[in-house]
Amino acid sequence: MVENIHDQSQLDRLGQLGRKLRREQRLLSCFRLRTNYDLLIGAAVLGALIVLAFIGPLLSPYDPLEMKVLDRLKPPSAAHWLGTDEFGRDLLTRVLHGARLSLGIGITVTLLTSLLGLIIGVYAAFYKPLDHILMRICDGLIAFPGILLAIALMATLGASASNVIIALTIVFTPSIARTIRSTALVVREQPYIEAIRAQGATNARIIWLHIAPNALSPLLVQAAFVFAEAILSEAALSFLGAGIPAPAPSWGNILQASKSVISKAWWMVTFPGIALVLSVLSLNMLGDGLRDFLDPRSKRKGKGSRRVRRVAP
Amino acid sequence: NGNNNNGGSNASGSASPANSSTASQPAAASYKDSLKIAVTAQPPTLDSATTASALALDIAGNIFETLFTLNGNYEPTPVLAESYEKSEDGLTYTIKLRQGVKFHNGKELTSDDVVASMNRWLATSSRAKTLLEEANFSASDATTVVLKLAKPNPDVLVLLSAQAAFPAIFPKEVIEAAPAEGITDYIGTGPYKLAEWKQDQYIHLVRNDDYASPEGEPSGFAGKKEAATPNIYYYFVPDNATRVAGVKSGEYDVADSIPTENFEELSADSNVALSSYPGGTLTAFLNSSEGAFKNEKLRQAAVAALNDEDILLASFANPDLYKLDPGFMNPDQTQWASTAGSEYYNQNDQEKAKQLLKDAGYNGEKIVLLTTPDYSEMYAATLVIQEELKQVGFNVEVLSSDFATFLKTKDEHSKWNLMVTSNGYQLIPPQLLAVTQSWVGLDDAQVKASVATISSEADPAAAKAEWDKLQGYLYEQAYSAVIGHYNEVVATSKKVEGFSQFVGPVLWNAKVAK
Amino acid sequence: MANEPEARKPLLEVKALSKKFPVYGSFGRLFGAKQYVHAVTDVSFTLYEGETYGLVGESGSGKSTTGRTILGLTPVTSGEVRYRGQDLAKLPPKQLRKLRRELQMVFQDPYSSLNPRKRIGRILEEALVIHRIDDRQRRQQAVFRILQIVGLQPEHYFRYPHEFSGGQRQRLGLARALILQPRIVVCDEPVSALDVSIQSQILNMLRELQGELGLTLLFITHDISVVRYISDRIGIMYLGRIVEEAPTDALFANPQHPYTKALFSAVPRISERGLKERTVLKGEIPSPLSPPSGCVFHTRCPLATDRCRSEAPAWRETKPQHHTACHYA
Amino acid sequence: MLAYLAKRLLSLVPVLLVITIATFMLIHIMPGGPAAAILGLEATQSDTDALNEAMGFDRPIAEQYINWIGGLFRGDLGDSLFLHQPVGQAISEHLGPTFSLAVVAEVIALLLAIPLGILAAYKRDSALDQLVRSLSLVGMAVPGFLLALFLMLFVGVRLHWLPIAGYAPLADGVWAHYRYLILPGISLGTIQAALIMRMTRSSMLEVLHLNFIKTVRSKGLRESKVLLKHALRNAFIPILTVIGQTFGTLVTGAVIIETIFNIPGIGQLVINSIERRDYTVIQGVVLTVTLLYVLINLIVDLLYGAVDPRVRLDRK
Amino acid sequence: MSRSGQKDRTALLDVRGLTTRFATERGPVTAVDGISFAMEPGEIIGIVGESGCGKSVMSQSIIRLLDYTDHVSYEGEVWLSGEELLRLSPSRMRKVRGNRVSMVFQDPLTSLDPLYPIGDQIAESLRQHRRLSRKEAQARALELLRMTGIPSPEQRIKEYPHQLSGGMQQRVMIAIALACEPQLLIADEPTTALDVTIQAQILELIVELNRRLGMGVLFITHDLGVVSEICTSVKVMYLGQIVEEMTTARLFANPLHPYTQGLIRSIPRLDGDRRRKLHVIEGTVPSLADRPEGCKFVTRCPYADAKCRSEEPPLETAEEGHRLKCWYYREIRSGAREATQYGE
Ligand SMILES: Nc1ncnc2c1ncn2[C@@H]1O[C@H](COP(=O)(O)OP(=O)(O)OP(=O)(O)O)[C@@H](O)[C@H]1O
Ligand SMILES: Nc1ncnc2c1ncn2[C@@H]1O[C@H](COP(=O)(O)OP(=O)(O)OP(=O)(O)O)[C@@H](O)[C@H]1O
Ligand SMILES: [Mg+2]
Ligand SMILES: [Mg+2]
Repeated sequence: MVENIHDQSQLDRLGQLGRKLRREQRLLSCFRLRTNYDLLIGAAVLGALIVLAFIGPLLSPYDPLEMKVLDRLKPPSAAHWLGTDEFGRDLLTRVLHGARLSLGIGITVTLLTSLLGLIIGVYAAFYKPLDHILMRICDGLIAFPGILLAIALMATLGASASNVIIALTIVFTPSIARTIRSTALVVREQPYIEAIRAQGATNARIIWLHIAPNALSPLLVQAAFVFAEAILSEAALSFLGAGIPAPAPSWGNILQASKSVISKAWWMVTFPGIALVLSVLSLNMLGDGLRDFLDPRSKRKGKGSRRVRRVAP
Repeated sequence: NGNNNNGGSNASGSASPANSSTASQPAAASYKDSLKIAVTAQPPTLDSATTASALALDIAGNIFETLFTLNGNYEPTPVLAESYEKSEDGLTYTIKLRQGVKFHNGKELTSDDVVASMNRWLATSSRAKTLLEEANFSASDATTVVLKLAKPNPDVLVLLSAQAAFPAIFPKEVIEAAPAEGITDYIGTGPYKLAEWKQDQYIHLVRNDDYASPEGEPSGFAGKKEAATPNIYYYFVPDNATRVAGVKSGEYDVADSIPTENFEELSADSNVALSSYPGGTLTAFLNSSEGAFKNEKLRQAAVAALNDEDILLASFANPDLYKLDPGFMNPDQTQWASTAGSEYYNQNDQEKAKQLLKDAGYNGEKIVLLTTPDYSEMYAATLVIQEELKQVGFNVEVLSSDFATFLKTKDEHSKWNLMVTSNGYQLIPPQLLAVTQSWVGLDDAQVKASVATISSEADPAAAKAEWDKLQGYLYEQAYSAVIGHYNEVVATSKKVEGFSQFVGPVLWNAKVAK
Repeated sequence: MANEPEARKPLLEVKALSKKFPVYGSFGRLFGAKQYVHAVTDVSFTLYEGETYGLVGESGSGKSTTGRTILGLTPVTSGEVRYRGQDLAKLPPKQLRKLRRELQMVFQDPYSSLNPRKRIGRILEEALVIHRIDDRQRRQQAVFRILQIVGLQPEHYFRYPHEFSGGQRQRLGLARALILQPRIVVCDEPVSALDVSIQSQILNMLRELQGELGLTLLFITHDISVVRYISDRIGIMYLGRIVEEAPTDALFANPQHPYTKALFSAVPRISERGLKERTVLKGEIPSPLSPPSGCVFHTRCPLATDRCRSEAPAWRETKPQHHTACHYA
Repeated sequence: MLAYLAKRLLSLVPVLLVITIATFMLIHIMPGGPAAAILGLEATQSDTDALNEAMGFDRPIAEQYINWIGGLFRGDLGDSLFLHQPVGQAISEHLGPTFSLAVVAEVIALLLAIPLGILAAYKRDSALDQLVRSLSLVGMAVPGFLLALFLMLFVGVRLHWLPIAGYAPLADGVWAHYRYLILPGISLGTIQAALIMRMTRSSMLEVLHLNFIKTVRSKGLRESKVLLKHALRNAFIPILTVIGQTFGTLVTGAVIIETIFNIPGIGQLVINSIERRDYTVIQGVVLTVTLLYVLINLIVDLLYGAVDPRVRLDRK
Repeated sequence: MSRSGQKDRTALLDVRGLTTRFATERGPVTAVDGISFAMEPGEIIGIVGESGCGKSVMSQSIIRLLDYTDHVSYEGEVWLSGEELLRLSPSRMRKVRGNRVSMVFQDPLTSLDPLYPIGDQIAESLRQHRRLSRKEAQARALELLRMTGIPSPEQRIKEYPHQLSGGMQQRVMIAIALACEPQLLIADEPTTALDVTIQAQILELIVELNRRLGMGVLFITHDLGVVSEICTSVKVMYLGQIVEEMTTARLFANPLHPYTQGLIRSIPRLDGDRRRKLHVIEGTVPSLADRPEGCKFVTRCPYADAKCRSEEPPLETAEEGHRLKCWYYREIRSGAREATQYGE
């Protein structure tokens, strides 16, 4: 019986079986996905926004930068669905272009912070001396309120989209790193890490193939929040005049401009405001949904192993 | 805004003239005992000799007084002075002081105080340094001071009355005790005393009960000052929307620097009265010292492309609030108003611009427009200009940064090519930034010669002729181009009486009905 | 099972092994450790080739720590662990990693010792990958083989750990330890998380495999009936020390240390008589932070005297192959 | 206890070192300088240079830093370059409004969040729970400044119920003080409420699954007691953490709201100081704000001890 | 002992056809399936069974602790001294809990509120049910602690759970349970988390208290050894059902159900032959979601046939006080039925 495992047909059969099992697994997660409304709605709204951001401007007959000063601050109409802004530019076109910038900044910041946070967090958790240095720096950065840090950085670096990204990355990375570190510290103490060490694995292998993947699920959830936060912070920075410089449209920029005409041109604050709220809302929902999706407790209803004996005091 | 609002010599520019009603005098009880005015920022200091901040000077004007000041017709009028005599050669002015004036600390004003204050002003104020070189005050007796000039200057009294960095009279001891950064002991002779300066919140002024007012019908900054309301609060409210909402809701009685966006909205508000006064010019400065705009043809192309009407509309929102006029000086000021170079003004000629670009062999070099979002009109104008220059084929980029960085970058001429700023009016052409070399590095022999002629020419007509020539030359060379003239708007609650404005709000005769 | 004493070949010798864990005070690591947890103190024993050595003790007595230090998963404080003459503690990390092939461990909690995100096939294969054994296909075959050996199906290759029952997971833990064909396997409470009816399956299997593969086992448990069933020799641990050691039958026939006696008598015994007479130990196990002076057991020992309080008993052979650390054994 | 405090303060030293050095570098790399900001748009270069020299900004950065640190040890944060007062005084004056605002916002947030969070957890998956969850999602998605603008327009300008901006110290009377803080308090409090509500709900849910809740119920206690006395207190540490964090960010960074409502707080001070390049104030504020943040965390940690005996004193 | 057929008013506890279901994502699962039994005052009844067989759910259903869990439904009746508990209003039910029936749980550390001193936790139910003042309640708590044999109780009473060792924590749990002198104590695996030497102390305490106070004890465990030491009678559970019940003596002398037999034989015994292979019950317990039809033990039973697979055996009385669920126990006892699937 042991022998016939070695023949090729047997291996093929097992290969097929593996495929089948994997398919089942996929179906199962599909099912869990289908009932996860937060995740579905969040992803759908966000997806729609992203699609709009990238194809919307192509369909618009207006240039987001072209000014028709005589048409300034016109309410929504057939020609300008969302009205015009204080330079007579088409608001819809600008909101759509703004989505590119705002979402683009969100995505870039999220990717950068996740990557940096992961590296810092995992290594800090694994190597004690490094931990002290890295965490002191993170503490320092966390203690200094984010928006102020960003403003100071923007004042130093000068206003531009890439500097906004740099500033926000610096602001968000420490807390991500901390989260990753705290999960990684837990993971590091898990018996399966000791088990793999007992097999003779090297540190790099342990860190990247075992600790990092297991520290990833809180990261995914947090990434959605960072995404949302980044969009909000970009808006806040622009609102304070320290964000993306005009004329490039970002939601924050448009809102900042709308502030002085708020009682005259309600559309200038309403539409970008809705876009902003909608995207942040969908991201938060996505984050919540993701957490539920990744939470093993939501799939294993029963109890884990039992009779774990009391640990000595 | 941080611009300085020097008045011209003519008051007819106000859209809604000063309402100086002192006629009805209801019982004192029916007026509030304090007046609240919202201004845009905290002034850096109240020491008028060291700052050009209009805000500082507006506030300081309540506390300090000068020998002369401008009346509603922009004519120098004595305040602490009683009379003066000018010598034949125009080099000596003998000024008699008014009697019985007391400082807030109770000390009587003497010629020593005046000499100390005026000489300090000559030494510290950058205007005085350049326009009244080597002048000197001395006391001839306790109530008389003598001003000696190195060379004759037709505008001496105007300069002494100037609002920018005005020569306030401090007690001598205060000046002697003052640290290098400036006076911090704010003791003057004005109708109000400084009661409290709550940093970043407000300045509280209280009535000076011992005030000895000059006589005469109130006009401009001159005439009788009553200190009608016992307390004045200057609140620092940087956010435009907040100032507007504040005056609408009655939180503030007066709101300064109303954003032009809100003009219509506030005109429609039955609780609010609006008034405006000539604020200054919006001017485009082209950097001729370095970079692409060293090339005169490119500069001319840029100026040819400007549609000033659009720029002004975008910057000031309402046609009532700006005026198209090529003059660098206040168009209401008969002495200097000029339309020379008007063929280069508001050209909006894209064909010409494109042609000039071609002639200049423009190869798509990047043109950088320097601006700061901290001044919305400069910012808006820059964005429109960017768009207009793009239309004719310039490759334009906006370099925008916070004000402090802007100031720094402005002096680095290699980093930018064009900048728009809003500037308060000057009294005489040599004060114009457009002819000042240190401003944007303009280095042109002809300009320098013209300026020298104007400042030493005794004959007003000849000086004017020289100025016409110079203004035309600035346009022709496209060193700078006026975009237009704008008004500053002040909103007051309808309950405010006796409020007037000249080149800034005048509060000492104002009161607020309950 | 136990070979004749003369024929026994020592495979692993533990000599005066001690392990202390520092406990830091309010200033953290800054001013050094405040106190030490004396998890293992002066433990010595020998594993002979092919035998099963049972280590018994109550919670916190240092059984797991002993096992982990022996395998170099946590550095020793003092003492030595000699495997075929080499002192493992002094080996450079790289060589130690190589030696891991021969020294494996089965963990107490089978679920948490399996990476929840990996399929079983990958988990089992990983050991082979680490030691660069065979190519991909052969590794897969090796996994099928080992699955079969521990009584699982090839189908299980593609499953995740959470899709197994407790008993199956314990088999997986065993499979992972055995796939490298080790010589020594440390089993840390491999059945204590299982139900009785499953426990017997694993115990039987373990015994069979040991016979077939010629393994040497260090079997750690707190369950006295289990250890009696599986071991050739038994060491009784109390508060980080081995207080008694003897071949299984000898120990059960004639326990000599008072703690061993109390331990045996405390075990609920299946009988028809109801509550039986027994020595119930009074008091609690002392804290390993400050173990009692003298004999560590004196605080609970019904026979303790002044001597026990002051003088630590020597480790002596009271009968052939029967060692005890008690003044009065 | 004392040892614990000492330890916390000691561990602060490297953090502060990192922060002060970083700020020092940062502000000196910032283009522009205080002199230009003081002198204004039309000042000449030579004026600016002269002022810079007078203020000592022409010397090497390291020297300036050491001077500053030296002052620090004497309890002297230096004088503001722009405000006519010592930095310490400027900060303490600006701290009051911020603190008041933070307290109002936090109280609003707590009154809203804790009861709703508890109910949502208790009635899990009910309509109420759904509502609370949606509210908290929306609360987190609406940026404070939008809410602030809306409140200002609607409640302040349209309805005239409350002043739209400004600040009066407590000395002017309780109502005078708080009427200025209600709208900004709501703008700030909403987001905090959303966060706290979320945390209360999830933390309560977790605790309600714990074993001892069964014990408590098996004693026959009323549900209100089970929830408030036992579950809430056990759920409180993560809630407290969030409260601490949100309060920390309120005290140190209500920048936008302070700007909109013109509250002369720390946030405005920093923004203005950055604009003015008021170096000494920026440094002073950074230091204070960091200390405050740490202090708040310390207080929260001490409160942990009050809530949970297991973390009392210096147990790690 | 009463037959579950008639209601016996003298019985302390009479459970009749108790069924507990949970609604889960994958549909309803039956965790306790038609359990009936009765117990007299002063009795110690043992309930044994493997993990997940429904011991805890059954015991918690009796005092309706699961009311607060999502989507639980009960069927059947639970009579406590003549009062039917499943139909009591929540507030009346609260008067039963901790007062007439109390519980001790498996893991003492997690079963005590970590934030209150143990004295308060003991006093809490006294204040609830006996309306004692703070002082009185504390005094009584002290007495209770002393009764459970905790050394220096005056000092311990102010301590928090984490300051106590596991054995002491379990004593505190017992003190809480005994506070209002209940008629019935349900002990759900009270010694599983403890070391043997400590376990022995706790068992001794429970037996002693049972003798002194005369309360009924429902003792739940998976450890047959423990049962044999303290219980008068025992019920063996498998997949939500009682498959066999009898006196303790018979359990080891004469088990009839194949599951019970397998269980007893698979335990390594201290007095058995350690060189023999252990008996094994093959297979694993099926999950609640796919409980077999017919006899629940069918998937692991060596004697099962088609009948077992399709029809569920009734709880039959084999002898006085010995009932079990098996179609073929007579044949198995007499050796007439051979193992069909698994040999030994
Ligand atoms: N990493 C560690 N740091 C500090 N103390 C530790 C550490 N590991 C174990 N200890 C302590 O060492 C002592 C012995 O622990 P060990 O896990 O070896 O006991 P054990 O006999 O295996 O107990 P159990 O039966 O509960 O598994 C205990 O007091 C434990 O708290
Ligand atoms: N709230 C619930 N929802 C759904 N299923 C549940 C719930 N509570 C318990 N169960 C299921 O009911 C079954 C019986 O559980 P129970 O806790 O009574 O087992 P047990 O016999 O006490 O086991 P153990 O010995 O592990 O304590 C288990 O399969 C469990 O998964
Ligand atoms: Mg262990
Ligand atoms: Mg249970």
